[in-house]
Amino acid sequence: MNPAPAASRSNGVVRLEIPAVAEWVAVARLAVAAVASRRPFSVDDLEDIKLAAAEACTNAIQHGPPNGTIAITCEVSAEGITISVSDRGHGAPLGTVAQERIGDAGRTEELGVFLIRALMDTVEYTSDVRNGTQLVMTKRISR
Amino acid sequence: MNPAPAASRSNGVVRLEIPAVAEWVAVARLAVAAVASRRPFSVDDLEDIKLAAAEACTNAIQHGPPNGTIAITCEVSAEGITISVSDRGHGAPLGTVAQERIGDAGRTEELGVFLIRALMDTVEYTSDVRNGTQLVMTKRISR
Amino acid sequence: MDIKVNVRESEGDAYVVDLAGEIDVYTSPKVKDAITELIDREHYNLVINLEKVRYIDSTGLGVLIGGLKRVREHGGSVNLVCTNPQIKKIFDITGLVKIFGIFDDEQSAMKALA
Amino acid sequence: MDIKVNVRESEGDAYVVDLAGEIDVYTSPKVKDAITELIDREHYNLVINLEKVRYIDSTGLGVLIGGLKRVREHGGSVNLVCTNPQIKKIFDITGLVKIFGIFDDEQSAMKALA
Ligand SMILES: Nc1ncnc2c1ncn2[C@@H]1O[C@H](COP(=O)(O)OP(=O)(O)O)[C@@H](O)[C@H]1O
Ligand SMILES: Nc1ncnc2c1ncn2[C@@H]1O[C@H](COP(=O)(O)OP(=O)(O)O)[C@@H](O)[C@H]1O
Repeated sequence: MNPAPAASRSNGVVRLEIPAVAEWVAVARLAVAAVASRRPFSVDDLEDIKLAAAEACTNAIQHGPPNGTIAITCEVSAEGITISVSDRGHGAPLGTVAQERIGDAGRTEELGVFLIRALMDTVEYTSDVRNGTQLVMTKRISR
Repeated sequence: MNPAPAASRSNGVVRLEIPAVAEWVAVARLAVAAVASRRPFSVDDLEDIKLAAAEACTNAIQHGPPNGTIAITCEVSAEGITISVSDRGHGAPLGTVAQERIGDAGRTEELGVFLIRALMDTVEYTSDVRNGTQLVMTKRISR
Repeated sequence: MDIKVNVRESEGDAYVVDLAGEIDVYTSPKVKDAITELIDREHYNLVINLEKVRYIDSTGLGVLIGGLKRVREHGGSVNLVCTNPQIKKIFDITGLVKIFGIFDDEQSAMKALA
Repeated sequence: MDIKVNVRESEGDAYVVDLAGEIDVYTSPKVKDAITELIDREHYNLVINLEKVRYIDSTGLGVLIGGLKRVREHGGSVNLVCTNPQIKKIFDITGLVKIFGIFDDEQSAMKALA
């Protein structure tokens, strides 16, 4: 937690804002993957991060307010990446969603949040009327 | 200039903010290229847009204030793309830079602004002490 | 960042849907349309070839699941061809491997339909 | 989004610098270091192979120009191998085609050094 030496790589914060429209999700996932690929994540982890970010954007489009925008913030450090995805919607009782395990029949509903939880190391939803819905998720660089 | 029919593709605005640090320019150029690739630009035009956006970021890093951020806005329409790249620096007498043609010896200096002007359809610099330096450039979809 | 969809008839009333590219919230309606059209024309034995698919999200999975549910009502089935390890992983994580037949090549997927 | 640099000795005191990847404001210092080191060791006849370079920006061009200027002071030269049409276009637009020898393959670039 000491400040990094001046010559080390910056712990960069990259912000992105896209219209909450299906067409732009591809831009968000490519940008997030590009940010993550500046750190030594495995190819597998990069794909996980890309998909999780895309699922979060898709949810913001499908469950957030119409004609809105989605704000995505990526912060990288030596440990990994933290991605936050926010919309201006009122959210939903997200605390309990998609926590269950897969039954014998496999999973066919609420796959989005389920995938996010499966692919990332930590996932936290906050949602209130004033600030909208925010999903903060992290992925650690594995060594 | 009439409003687009509701079912048509959105004239999207995508905003990106990166630290003014060399490492992050690749993220900006990939994101800008991803935005542009949602419209029917030729592969050649996409490469031009990508390089012009990157040159603008590189200049913001090399000539803008240290430890700053770069704000990039992309707006697409049926006609093409408008990209703005801003830093918080005081700028320079940019109006006259890199307007000259290539001499017999080829060009070896101020290649950045020269390339931006050569690759894009319109390029406009504004620069003042209050708002920093902003470059707005456009590329039309050729038919 | 786009999807190509190609539908072709195969042996014994089976149909193959070739997909190439990325299946996401923007492109999956195109995939859905192709599958829906086949089912509306009463073709219930489908092979969906994902060999050239580089990316699939939950909306893409949802389209495949929706197709499977509909053909099953008519005693049909959907078999997938999938070799990309990242995409296989998604079917694993979600447990969808238990629902779909997933095969390494079209021939096996076809044979298993019968 | 990165650059690979490989330096190897070739015929008649010439050196080849193989570059692969993207040359931009972040990666060009690595290219500059390799070229500077060769020149510091008094090697003034260089072939820089850009066949596997997918992208170059003005800082990359600046590094190549800087290298050329230095070797010329010693009667040397820098020949480039470049086949990517997008990159060739950048050399065209900037008029750098008039300054560098640009060749379609290493053999020709090497031959022209002599
Ligand atoms: N950004 C969001 N805003 C509001 N509700 C959300 C958001 N993201 C997820 N949810 C809620 O979580 C549920 C599960 O989401 P998901 O797993 O993607 O499945 P689906 O979208 O298919 O219902 C959604 O139905 C919705 O109620
Ligand atoms: N964002 C900017 N802020 C301040 N000055 C700039 C900016 N972009 C370009 N310039 C000015 O324009 C000149 C030409 O830029 P460029 O063509 O990239 O060449 P170089 O950076 O190698 O000097 C720079 O030297 C600088 O004075």
